[in-house]
Amino acid sequence: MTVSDPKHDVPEGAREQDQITTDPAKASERMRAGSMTLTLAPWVIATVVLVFLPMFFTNNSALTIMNQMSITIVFALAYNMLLGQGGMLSFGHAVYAGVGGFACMHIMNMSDFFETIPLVILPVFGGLFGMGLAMIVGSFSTRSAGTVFAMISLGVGELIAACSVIIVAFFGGEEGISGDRTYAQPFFGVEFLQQIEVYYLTIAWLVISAALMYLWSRTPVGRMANAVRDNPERAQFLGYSARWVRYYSFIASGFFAGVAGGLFAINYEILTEENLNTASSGVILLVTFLGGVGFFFGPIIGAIAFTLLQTVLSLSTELWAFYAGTLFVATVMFFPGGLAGLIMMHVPAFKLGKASGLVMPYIKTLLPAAIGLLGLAALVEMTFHFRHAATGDVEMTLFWTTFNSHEILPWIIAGAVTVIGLGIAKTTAPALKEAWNEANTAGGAS
Amino acid sequence: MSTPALELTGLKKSFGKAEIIRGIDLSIGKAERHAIIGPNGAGKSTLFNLITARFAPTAGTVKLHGENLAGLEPFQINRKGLSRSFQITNIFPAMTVFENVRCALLWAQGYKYSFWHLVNSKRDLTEGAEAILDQINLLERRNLPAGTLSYAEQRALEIGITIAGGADVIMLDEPTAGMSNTETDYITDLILKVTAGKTLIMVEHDMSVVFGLADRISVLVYGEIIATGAPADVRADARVQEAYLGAALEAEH
Amino acid sequence: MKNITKLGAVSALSLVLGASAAFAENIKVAFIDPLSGPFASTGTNGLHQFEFAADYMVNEKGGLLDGQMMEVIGFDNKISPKESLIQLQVAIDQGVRFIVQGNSSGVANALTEAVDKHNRRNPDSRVLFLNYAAVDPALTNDKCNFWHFRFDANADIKMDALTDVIAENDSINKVYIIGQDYSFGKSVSAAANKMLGEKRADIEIVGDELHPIGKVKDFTPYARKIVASGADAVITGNWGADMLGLGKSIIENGFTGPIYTYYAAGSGITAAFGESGKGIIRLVGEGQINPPASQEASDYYNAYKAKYPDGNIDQSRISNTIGMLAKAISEAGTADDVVAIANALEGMEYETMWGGKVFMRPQDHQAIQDMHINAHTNEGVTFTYDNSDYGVVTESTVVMASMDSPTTCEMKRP
Amino acid sequence: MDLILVNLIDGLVTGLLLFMLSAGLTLIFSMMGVLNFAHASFYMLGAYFAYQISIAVGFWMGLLIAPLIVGVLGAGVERYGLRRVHQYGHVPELIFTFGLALLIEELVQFIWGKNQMPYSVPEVLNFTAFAISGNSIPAYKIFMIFISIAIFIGLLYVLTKTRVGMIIQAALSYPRTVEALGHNVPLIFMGVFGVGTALAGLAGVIAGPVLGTFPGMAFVLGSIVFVTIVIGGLGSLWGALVASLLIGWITTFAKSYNIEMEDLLNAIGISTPENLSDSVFRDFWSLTSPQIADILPYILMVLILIFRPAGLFGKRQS
Repeated sequence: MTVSDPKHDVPEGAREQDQITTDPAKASERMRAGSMTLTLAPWVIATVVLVFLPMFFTNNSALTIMNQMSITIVFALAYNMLLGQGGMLSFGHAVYAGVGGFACMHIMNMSDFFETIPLVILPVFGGLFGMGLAMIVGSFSTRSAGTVFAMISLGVGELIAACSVIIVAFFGGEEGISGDRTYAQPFFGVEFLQQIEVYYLTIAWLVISAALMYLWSRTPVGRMANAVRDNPERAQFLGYSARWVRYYSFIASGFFAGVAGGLFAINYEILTEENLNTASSGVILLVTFLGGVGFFFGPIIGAIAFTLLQTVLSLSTELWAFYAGTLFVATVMFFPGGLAGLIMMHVPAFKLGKASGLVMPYIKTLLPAAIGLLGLAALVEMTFHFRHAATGDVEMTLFWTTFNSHEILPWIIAGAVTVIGLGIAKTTAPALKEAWNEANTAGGAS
Repeated sequence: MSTPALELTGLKKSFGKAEIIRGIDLSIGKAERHAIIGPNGAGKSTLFNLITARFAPTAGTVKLHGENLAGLEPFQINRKGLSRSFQITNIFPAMTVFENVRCALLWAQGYKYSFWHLVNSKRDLTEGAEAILDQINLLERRNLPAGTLSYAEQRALEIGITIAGGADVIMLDEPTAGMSNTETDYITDLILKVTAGKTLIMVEHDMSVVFGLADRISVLVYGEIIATGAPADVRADARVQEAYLGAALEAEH
Repeated sequence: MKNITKLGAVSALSLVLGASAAFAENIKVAFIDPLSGPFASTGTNGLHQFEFAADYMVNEKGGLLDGQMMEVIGFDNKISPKESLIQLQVAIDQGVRFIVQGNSSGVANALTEAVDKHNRRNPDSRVLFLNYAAVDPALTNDKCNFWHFRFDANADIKMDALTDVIAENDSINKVYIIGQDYSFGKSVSAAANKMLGEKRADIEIVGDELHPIGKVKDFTPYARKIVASGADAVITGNWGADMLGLGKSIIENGFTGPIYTYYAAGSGITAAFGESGKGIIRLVGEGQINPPASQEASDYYNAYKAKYPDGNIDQSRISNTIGMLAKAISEAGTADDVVAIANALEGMEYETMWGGKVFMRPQDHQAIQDMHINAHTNEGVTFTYDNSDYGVVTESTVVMASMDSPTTCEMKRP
Repeated sequence: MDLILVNLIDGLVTGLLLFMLSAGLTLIFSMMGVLNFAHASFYMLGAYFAYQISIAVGFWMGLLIAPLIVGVLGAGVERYGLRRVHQYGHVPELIFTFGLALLIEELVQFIWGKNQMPYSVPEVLNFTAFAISGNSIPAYKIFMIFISIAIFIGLLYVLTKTRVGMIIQAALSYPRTVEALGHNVPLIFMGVFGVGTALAGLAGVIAGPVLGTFPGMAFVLGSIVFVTIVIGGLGSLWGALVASLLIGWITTFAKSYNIEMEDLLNAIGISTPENLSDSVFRDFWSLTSPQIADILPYILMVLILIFRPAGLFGKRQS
């Protein structure tokens, strides 16, 4: 029996949701009345924040990292058009961004043409080339979703990545293709010599692309992408060809991936094999899933978190990839909604006005847990140092403290911190759970 | 005689060696309410799936308004004005009730694969969807995820989705299966209301629904139609009696 | 919601960046090479050698100028050009003026262009790029610039030395050339073809091919072809797992002639070849390890082994890099004006403890030095590699190799 | 002619090794619907464990114990990881194994470092079995062939002749029915996962000494195992065998013979453009078969997916 009464079958979370919106008419009114302000506000705030961020982070490396974040965000959002909105799992999406980027580099090197266009429109060309490739590949890969699509994407990804070292004329072999963005026509006198100028170009494209991708999800074909993801058969009987809906999503995703590639070309002025290879494709899958595929802003959070891990954490520890991998596996296992899902879990509590009741229990549980985890990380770092550091090299620095990893005391301290931290977290966890249930139940004390 | 809405000639379907549909000829006129009944395993759902190109027939043709449907994909058939529901509830459970209906309106209202329209700002879509929701009495559930509706509500929603596109041939596969009596009455009224003036083909087990709704009835047994006619005639048919009685006896053993 | 996250993230970011910019006194050298991922062992080894060289040769002798210490900071580029450029930017923001890098010519190409552009666009924070191991000849030819100095011999120079030795060996009549399918592998092949043709036109090149880099699981089919071709010697520029896989496979499948290589030592490769490579594996490189060239070199090596018992000094050019940089800073009298330091480096002659001297050719910033052909063996080895019984012993030496080799470099000076 | 024979043997070794990996993977897929991205990581773990054991008690004990440990680990991953993720659907499952593959690589580096391990062929097998016109065939390769064939026969026997095999076969096609018959399907899943990973571990044990034991060894092999089972048809043991051998021979022969694109194109009547070095297609014209040998399986897979999505021997489509 496949059909049972859903009322008795709903998972815990869904039922809670059910309870808080028992008055649908009211909810819909709320939504309709506030729809314009509700949808516009985050965009305006995000734009303002992005515009003023460089006032706080003046150095070039912070700008470089923020540029990298923006590029990853555009790429991850494009990827989520497939994975999250279209239900297509791709293992080779880097090639669309890469090909778009390579095309931009070639345009940069066509000095006669490049001199006549302002740099700001270069990403459009990246997008068009990414889209062109997606049109070719999509014509046979989007016929079915699921494993067949995933495997074709893997195969095509490997093929094009392998071509990057073979087809030297286009991909430049192992050293890639490089160029100079400053040869473009100055844009209102700006030549994009400085990192800050590139930053504003990048965020402009970030906001435009993100907005366009958001609006795409509100168009008929964008809505049907969701429908086809959830139930391709039903969509077929509504007059839509599941294949064509997938194909259009794929092309659009290829376009924005290409835009991300174009932004990459502008920022780094070089494209290499790494822009195409399967590792890059894997990273974007990781980023998107970490952020959460179920929400539009999920990939944004994922891209920010991952870029920070990759560039900042790797400055402090060699084991950054180990931590990133652990975080990723833990996310898949415990929070399949990703970081965005974690955040959105709190929306019901906010709507009920009970979120404040969660603050103290959170502090009581999460703070010791975080300290315990840091202690655990310290143990990991010390083990690593003990095993792999040079034999004479017994000193290590951790959390701004330098100590001898071959003495027993630091081990005791780290061990104790771990045990105590996690211990406290464990004892306070039931209280948090209770508070959570309370905060998500309508009525009652409030 | 005008062209029938749906015409089946010599339709056959085999899975491997098992012949499930063994040659069906059936003609259903415009605005007719036609019910297909028969014991379990007679091939009713298979017949539905053949008509809507979910399966390809082994032999025979299906004509919609005189047009041969051979080689067409389900979505193409749908665009020609044939819409169906499923035996197992087949909606978009993660979307809201409103979204479910709106998706069903998109193609019919000519939005096709467009990406230059925003669905939220289209008054015709919103109003159209709300009108349908009103018809199926789900306006109050408008913003709930469809998966959280009760079973009867989900079936009503599915009927709403099926009729939303404005198709003039509606096929319903056991719309009242698994429902209580009150729910069945509710759905029956609903079907009567929303299919007024349209051709309706339905598979149904509940005889009271069948006899209450259908203009004509076909009885399908082991892949063949053994009788077609007005409810009273079919009820009186000896072979039908035998088939049903036999099946009932078998089921008891 | 997302804005709050972003704010928090970026403030965390500035905290980290700010924290590491605390020490201003030291002369900072940024080591940008892989410290994680598949090539991490090479990178980590290099970093240790740089740190040790800076301590041993500069800091323990009282530092430079008025007692400034030299500090080597490791930046993990994950062997990615993109990450390298990010780390370059971070390093420059931390006040670094000297960049050292060596693994992957692709990264070196990206870095040298980025450094050139940066110095053009930001005259206030110019940096020098000291390349200690990326040997793509283009870097000191078509792609040369004033800010780039190469302390390793480039692929052509090494091939020049190798082919000198091959030319003198009358028992070699057939040569097989095999390499990785990318710029370096191709330049090795081109140089070998050209130079063998010039020096021993009678040598037949029985095979010349490229295989995908880092992707070959099993080299057996290649080994079969080499054995079947009847080659007397093999030349390969392979490195890392590709070197080990190819070498082991060739030997296993019955090849007994010499295999001339660039990078078949250290990083576990020497230990893995062990007995099977004896009498077969030859390497070309600068810096004589065995027998030790000088007492100073022995002391240096012993001190290094005392600190890093598992380490090898397989890149003696690293100490040359630090030594020459220190000398240039002293001569220029400044650690900030990189133009003055670059001018001091140009044309510098440096007596190296590893024997002979190093001359930084001003036309193209290519170091000219003695090239040694070494054999993989366990006889007469003072300093072994990988804590095995094996190491490399110098068999022959080409003094100041390719001193007069042409260059296409058109150096633009600021 | 001699070289053809030598290549046949080499290709057989490669193919059979691939089969040991793909057999487990295809069994796991057909039962649980999971494409296990971490499968090659268990292969790597097998090699590392065997190396560690071989230091202490020698190669043969490693051959025996390492696959067992890997199998137990695999079963543990199924029990405590995959089963948990299973409730979220197939995509998260796939992504979980993807993350697991990353994590295992990091763990291996954490424990053993980043260098290649000196894990080598045991002395007893370190000799040349025979030589064909100067090309020696190491005895170890013959040993590898024997082990793989023994495994194949064993698998075939277990699956077709034993009760457990019958249940597994039934569970492949009708998991619900099997469950209804009172068999503990989760336990069967765990068992199959354990056995599949143990097979991968065994492949690692015997491949480690010849292909190298290093942290990248899983990545190098990872996706090609997928390609194999997709070509062979998901869920088909015979398909896995045929596809493995096919890939083994195709790649071996493509590497051994320099077939040039120019000759090929000329042969079908397309003449070389006059100024080839200026042409944008110059790289295409100068392609040689060894250059593309390792991507041939991917080309094959894409073609098969386009024209026969169920694979060579597959019955159902994903």
